[in-house]
Amino acid sequence: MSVIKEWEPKILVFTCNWCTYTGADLAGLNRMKYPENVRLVRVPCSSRVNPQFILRAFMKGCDGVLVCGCHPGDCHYVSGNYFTRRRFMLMQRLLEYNGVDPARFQARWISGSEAAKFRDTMIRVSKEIKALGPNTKFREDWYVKEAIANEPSK
Amino acid sequence: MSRIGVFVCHCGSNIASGVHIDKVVEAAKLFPNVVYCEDNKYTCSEPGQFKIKAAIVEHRLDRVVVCTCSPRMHESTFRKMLKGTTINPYMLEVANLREQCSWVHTDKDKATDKAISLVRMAAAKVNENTSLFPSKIKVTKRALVIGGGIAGMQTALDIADAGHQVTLVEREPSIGGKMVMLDKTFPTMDCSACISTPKMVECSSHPNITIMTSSEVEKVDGYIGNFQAIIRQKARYVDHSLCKGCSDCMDACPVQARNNFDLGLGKRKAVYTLFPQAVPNKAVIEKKGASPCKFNCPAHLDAHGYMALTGVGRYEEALGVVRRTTPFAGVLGRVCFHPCEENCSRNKIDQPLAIATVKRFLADNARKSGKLGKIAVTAEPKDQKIAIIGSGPAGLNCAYMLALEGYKVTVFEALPKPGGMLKVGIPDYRLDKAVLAEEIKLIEDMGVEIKCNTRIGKDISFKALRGKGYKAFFIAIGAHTDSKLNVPGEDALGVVAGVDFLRESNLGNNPKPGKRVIVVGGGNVAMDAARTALRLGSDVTVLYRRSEAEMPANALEIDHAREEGVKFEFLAAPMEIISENGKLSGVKSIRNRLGEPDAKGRRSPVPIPGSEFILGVDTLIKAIGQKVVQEDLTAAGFTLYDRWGNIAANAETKTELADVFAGGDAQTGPATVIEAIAAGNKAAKAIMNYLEGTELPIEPYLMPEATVEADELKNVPRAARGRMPMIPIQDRRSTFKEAELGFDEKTAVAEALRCVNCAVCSECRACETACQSKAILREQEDELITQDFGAIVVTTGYELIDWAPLYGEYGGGRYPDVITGLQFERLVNASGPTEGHILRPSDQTEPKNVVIIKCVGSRDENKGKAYCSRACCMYGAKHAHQVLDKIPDSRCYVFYMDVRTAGKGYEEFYGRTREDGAMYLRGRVAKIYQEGGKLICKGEDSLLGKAVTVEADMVVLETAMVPSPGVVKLAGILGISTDPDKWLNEAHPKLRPVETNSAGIFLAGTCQGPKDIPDTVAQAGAAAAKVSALFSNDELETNPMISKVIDEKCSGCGLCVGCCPYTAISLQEIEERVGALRVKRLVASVNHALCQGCGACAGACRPGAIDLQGFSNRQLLEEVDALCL
Amino acid sequence: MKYSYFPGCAMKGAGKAYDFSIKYVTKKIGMELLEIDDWNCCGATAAHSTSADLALGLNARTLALAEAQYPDLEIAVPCAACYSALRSALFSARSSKEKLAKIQDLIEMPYEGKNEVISFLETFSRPDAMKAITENVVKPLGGLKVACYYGCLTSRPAKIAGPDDVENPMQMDDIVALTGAISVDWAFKTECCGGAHHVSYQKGAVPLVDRILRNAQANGAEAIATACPLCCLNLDMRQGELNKKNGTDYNIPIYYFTELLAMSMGATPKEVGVEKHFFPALSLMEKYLVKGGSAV
Amino acid sequence: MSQVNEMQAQLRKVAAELLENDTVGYIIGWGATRFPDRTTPVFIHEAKDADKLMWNEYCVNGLAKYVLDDKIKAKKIGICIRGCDSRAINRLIIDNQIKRENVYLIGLPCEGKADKIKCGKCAHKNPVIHDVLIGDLVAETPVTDRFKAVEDQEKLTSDEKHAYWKGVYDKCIRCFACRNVCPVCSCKECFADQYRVGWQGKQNNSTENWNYGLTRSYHVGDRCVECGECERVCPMDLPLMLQNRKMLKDINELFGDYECGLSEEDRAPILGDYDLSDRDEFM
Repeated sequence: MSVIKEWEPKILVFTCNWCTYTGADLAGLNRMKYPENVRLVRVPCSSRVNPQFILRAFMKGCDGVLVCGCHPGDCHYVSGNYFTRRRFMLMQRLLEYNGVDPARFQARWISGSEAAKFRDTMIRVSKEIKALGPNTKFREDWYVKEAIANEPSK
Repeated sequence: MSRIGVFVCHCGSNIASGVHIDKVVEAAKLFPNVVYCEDNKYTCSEPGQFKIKAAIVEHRLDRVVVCTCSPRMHESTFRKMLKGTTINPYMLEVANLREQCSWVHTDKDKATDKAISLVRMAAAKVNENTSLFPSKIKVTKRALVIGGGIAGMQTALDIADAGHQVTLVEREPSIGGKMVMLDKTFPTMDCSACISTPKMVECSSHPNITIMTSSEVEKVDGYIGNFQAIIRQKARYVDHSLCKGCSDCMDACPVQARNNFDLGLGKRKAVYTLFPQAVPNKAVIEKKGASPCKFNCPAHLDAHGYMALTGVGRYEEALGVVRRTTPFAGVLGRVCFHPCEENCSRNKIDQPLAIATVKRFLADNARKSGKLGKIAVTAEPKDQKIAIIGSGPAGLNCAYMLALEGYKVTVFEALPKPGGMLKVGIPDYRLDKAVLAEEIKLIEDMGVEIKCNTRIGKDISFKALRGKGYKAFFIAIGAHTDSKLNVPGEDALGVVAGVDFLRESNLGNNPKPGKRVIVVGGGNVAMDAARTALRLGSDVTVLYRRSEAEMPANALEIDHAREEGVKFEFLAAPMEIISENGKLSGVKSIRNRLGEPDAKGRRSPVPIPGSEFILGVDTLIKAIGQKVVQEDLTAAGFTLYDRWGNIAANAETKTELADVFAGGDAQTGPATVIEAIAAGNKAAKAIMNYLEGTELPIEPYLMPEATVEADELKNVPRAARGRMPMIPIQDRRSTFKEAELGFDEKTAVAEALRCVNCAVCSECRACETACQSKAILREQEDELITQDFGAIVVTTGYELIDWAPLYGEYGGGRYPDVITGLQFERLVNASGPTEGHILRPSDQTEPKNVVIIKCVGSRDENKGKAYCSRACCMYGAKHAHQVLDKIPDSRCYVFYMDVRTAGKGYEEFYGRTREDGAMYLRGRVAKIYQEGGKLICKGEDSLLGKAVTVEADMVVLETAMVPSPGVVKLAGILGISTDPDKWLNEAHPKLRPVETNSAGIFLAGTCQGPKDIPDTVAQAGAAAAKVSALFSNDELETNPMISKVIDEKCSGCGLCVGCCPYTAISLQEIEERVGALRVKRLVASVNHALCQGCGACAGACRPGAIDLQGFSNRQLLEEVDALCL
Repeated sequence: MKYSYFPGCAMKGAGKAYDFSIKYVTKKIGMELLEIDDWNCCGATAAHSTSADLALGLNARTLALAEAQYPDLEIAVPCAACYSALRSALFSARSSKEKLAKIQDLIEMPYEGKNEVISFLETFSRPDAMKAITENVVKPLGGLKVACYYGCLTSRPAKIAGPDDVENPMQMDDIVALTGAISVDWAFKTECCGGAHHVSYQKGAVPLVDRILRNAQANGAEAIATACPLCCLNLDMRQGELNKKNGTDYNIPIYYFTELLAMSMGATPKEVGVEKHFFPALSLMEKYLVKGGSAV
Repeated sequence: MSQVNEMQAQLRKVAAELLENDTVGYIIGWGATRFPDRTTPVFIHEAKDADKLMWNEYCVNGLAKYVLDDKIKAKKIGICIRGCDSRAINRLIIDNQIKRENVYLIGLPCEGKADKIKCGKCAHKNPVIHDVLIGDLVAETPVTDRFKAVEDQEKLTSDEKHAYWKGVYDKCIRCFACRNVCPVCSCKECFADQYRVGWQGKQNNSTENWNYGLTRSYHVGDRCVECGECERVCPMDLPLMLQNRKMLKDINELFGDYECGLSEEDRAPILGDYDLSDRDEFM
């Protein structure tokens, strides 16, 4: 019944309600096309994103995570994205230090009017992550697989 | 177990054509807790909504997922729908299958997979939703309008007309803003003032409007309906409840200040109203502080004040200003070391004002014209008697100040003549003693008794004086004995002290120092002694142990001494006095070199071994410092000295004896006349406080120093300092005639007019005298007013870009006839500096050729701003029209990039201007330079493709609008945002143009972006309507999707407090049980009215103790998990 | 005050007076100039109009030599054209790593783009130099009205040229003011004099000189001070010709600003080469040197 | 050694006085164990017991966190602090966990203890804050290799890094000793205990361990006082400071020189603050 499908990555994009989510909606209004493998999670502000969500996503099988918000200075909540900037600059480095490819976790500022930037970013990130292949690092099911593969009986 | 209903929308074919709806429905049915799923053609429609409601009842649903378009579109629709059901409106999630799925993907199968995933995420999230309930807040029905331009006035009037209270805050002393500065308004050419001044009057007379001018908003706390603002009412130095707006003060004011309202094209007084029709029509005084001359004067003489009055020929008043502090105008004008001049701001561009010499002129002029007069004592006579020991400048000034207050003062002087060091220390060639005598007589005439030849300790004692009823004593005996050289042979005959030598000379005892005189020392006494000896016919050499640079004497004194023939031996110090038969014959000296700097930075002399040399000498005058004569006081029963041998008294001149005060050289060691005068004045205040039991300030009222930077003076015309005329050099060498002659009237006035008015107000206090309602409040201070408001409207307007630093090619502000459009408005305005005649600022002639350049700073990303300033095309056309209309035979060239005339009647106006003869050249001007009285404009005509050169008489730059200065600070105070150009951000460019993202704060006019008057007024009306709508409620519902603290988890670390942009989080104490005890600890707490629900706190909290309702950690983690499935 | 020194070819020819006066002034104020050994021509206009690489290479070589010989010193350059050429090379060396690599390749020498290239307007307007100059002025040029002419290459292109204002530079004005002369405010401080076009395209170049002289005259200048041998030459040699042709009455001697400095420090006009100018420049100086001595 | 003994004598004397005159309710310090090369934290309540306090090279344990256990705070707590403890105390004050007036700090300049790993990169041997100082201040030696190990680790390839940390987290038994001992882990309820919210799963595998370990270093990273206690107590000898110091290194590079707990008025935690001029990599 099932056809062998080409592997598609799972990409999680946290978007702030006021800029990037609006930009994504605008991309839709303009019928811009981008890969199906990105899924948006709407949050009021990029500063709402707790860095632990990112770890959670990788553990549970995401292949790439993106955090998007308003450009610095344009935050709907005045200063939220300045916190975002600090948190994820540090988180990104920490992840890289732990062996996660830097392309797998990124952050971008995309405003409500930057539909094209949203589309281009999605296309680019999707392409990069597809090129990297499935994330195997610190991923729950992968370790299970690995464990099964290494079982002596097999 | 929750019961979730999933409703999948076709959105006509919008979703259905990109996604297999049936597959989505089938998949959704299998998600955990989903008990019902159906699809729908148009879910948002009436029947669609009805179906959901029916399903809720039928399937006992407790939460709903709607899979439709963007939640930004219809989330609120479905929330409203749920209000009519058993489900809480917040038990809803929307899966965005249209904008973020069907419209953006091409592969229908893949899009379907994604859609299923999106629905799964929404279902997982909604499973964790909780019911949320808004709370209510009260509304204070008073509006704060910030900025009193046309936008602010219109907003205030519209809100006030709706029956609500309004406070209109304006930074300037009058409301009116930029519009009242304009002449005519395009395209109708009606008079700007004629249509805006009635609005100003209406505002001031409206019962619901309170106008606060000269005010700024300092702080705003609170939230929609409940703001609390602190407004700074800046000091205006005029009591507006008394001021009648009569302009007497302005007539009296001698200061010519820059007229900011005329953009520097004209002058106004330091006390002023912004313009004739100002509202409120009350005077204000511009004070930037104390001018440096006054600030740095030890006695804080109002130097700026008497300079200003001298400049306008009001010499008597000017002298009166000096006499507020001291009667010694003539003395100080001659001998003061004038720290005022050292600190004069003109030092930064050329030379300082000759302040002392002008003061001397005031005294000399009064004397010559017989107007020295008497100093009136207006105070009630008082009974207390005060004794002053010593008639030097400190003692006499103290007597003067006390006499002014009506006290009975007796001054006891040991020497035969009064005056102290003024009399016996300063030689006649520096100070004509007749001047001194006359100024002392002024004091005597006020009732002060001076008893000469009366020595303390010998003729009188404190005990005896107390017995005679003296209530207080001021010891000001000066420092009249010399410091020792401490070298062998110092006691030889012929070695005299500088002070003794000068005293002998000054008392007319004609000392005979002999042929060869050596003066040891480098201070002013040394210079006085040297020049005195020179005049007595001696050959004088000054021996100083350091180099000239270290000499403490005034440079001018040294120069004068040298001119007159005094010789100098620097870096030499006496080692031994050689005498023959007890009579001085020579002095053995040694050469020094300069060693390391000491604590004060002066390099100390180090003797060079073997460099001894001997000079023959008849008289050696030692002038290396003076000391207080203690013997007399000790004899009189006073024994309190400090370790330098000076009288021990504190900075307020108090000694340890309650009724004894001390000051001047006797207390500080040798210092200057002006310092002695300052001490005398302080003592007088201290004595009055002692006698009356008051605690008035000892120091005179003094504001912080008003410093002027060199940059601010770059356009001040350079003018040389007045030259001091002197008697011929041969007379200086041989006679004791006063060497300096002083200024004549012309020089003095010219000198006074060089003043750059650092503090603007000169504190001459002429206005105080002139004001009949006694409305001047010289010492007024800023006042902070706190008031509650329900809404705030920001209407802070614009400013013109500071083009000068950006456009060097247009002269960078160096050419006076290159002006801005707003300056042109003032020129052409009948109430402007030229009464409506278009005249060149440089020479007040009528320009024939006028060039107008548009887009200066606008649409010029490299130099100015990227945006279009919108109004310039039209007022550019207006200016061209006015030039052609007002100046016969004139020509007007307009350089433009585009002509943008979108507005009713605008294009027609532009057309008429061209018909008037305005020549529109499409291109920019690349350079303007001055040649032969013309401004040569080199530009291009891009339509012809040729370079063009226009010789203009005047150039008008239509410069860009930029936000009013301080708007960024205000935005910070209000918690609203600005765009990169610092214009305030509206909530939505189309749908919420006058709202900000902070609820309850609105915008109108150019603070939001460049616009013309009609648009501004329209926005003002809109903002007022929003405020009125808000005020139509007594209570408001708040957004329940806000942060919430779980107390048990919160450790009170406060990380979230700093993350909150709305100061909604604070640490509050809670009580907890620990074992059997109750203990208190801090936890975070959220103010539900302030919180806007951004979640920055929730993103930061380590244990998740603060969580955002509606986007909780649990919800988002579930969403992430669902995404990964 | 120590710099490595790139004299440039003009200093050995047309700009001798500039050379003499710089040597005189630097010696007086204790500024040490260490000439770069084996320096080469900057290529002037000829090089960059032939090949960009040629211009780059020529100048990079000199810069590389300076870097090797005097690694801690800035490179002081008298001629405005040399200055511009050297700074352009420095600018491209610093623009990117690839560019630097290309340059190293081109000159086959190590080069890192470290040492700054500065003009003598810059060296003399630094505080210590200004102080030393003030101390050494013994014959102030009391009241001589000078138009300071910077030419285009000391201020343009703004990114490459020095730190002063592009439209209204003040460095030379400030330096000249130290001599007791008065610098007039005028509008052609940085307009082009025509440069090398005076050789190849006189018709276009001469009017450029005309307008500079006209504006200086209109603003009351008695003399023009320059900081470039070519500017000096162009302004100097065309005056008589213009007067004859157009009936103008230009009488504005042209000096190097360093000549004015040197003379105010006691150099005789001849010592610094004032008599070498085309347009008579001696008498004005003699007048002011006498007058200046007694004034102030 | 004699100096140390002098300090010990002085410490006991001071402690006795403090208890005698009721300045403090009790004193937290180090006391003897059965082993000569070990000490244990002790709580001295009475002056007569002051002689139980020890001061020698085996006083290794960090004591700062014990003050949190006193919820009632009836009396001032006396506590012996070295440089590392003093920074921890400061950090606890900044984080509102204790009030300065509730503690009495007995400062003990420390030349480093027997645990060379813990003390190897110590930049503050002297207590940065104290109420009384025992002995004399010692000379500080600048630390040049603070981030050396981190830099070495950074040089590895992505896969090598992963392999290294996977090895580390395979060993982790999630005993939470590192958290329990950490003076800046001051949460009321650690994220790692909140299974219901979903921050942390219950399985013991390297994924969950990694989630715990990485989150822990992120949580303490901008407050870490570098006392090295976490590493000291780890029963599996995991290189925990290597993870913590990575955060510190990045903070130092991105936001300026940063050492936590040097004063009571320290900077806000880096993650609780921002600067408009912070570097922007997300354009």
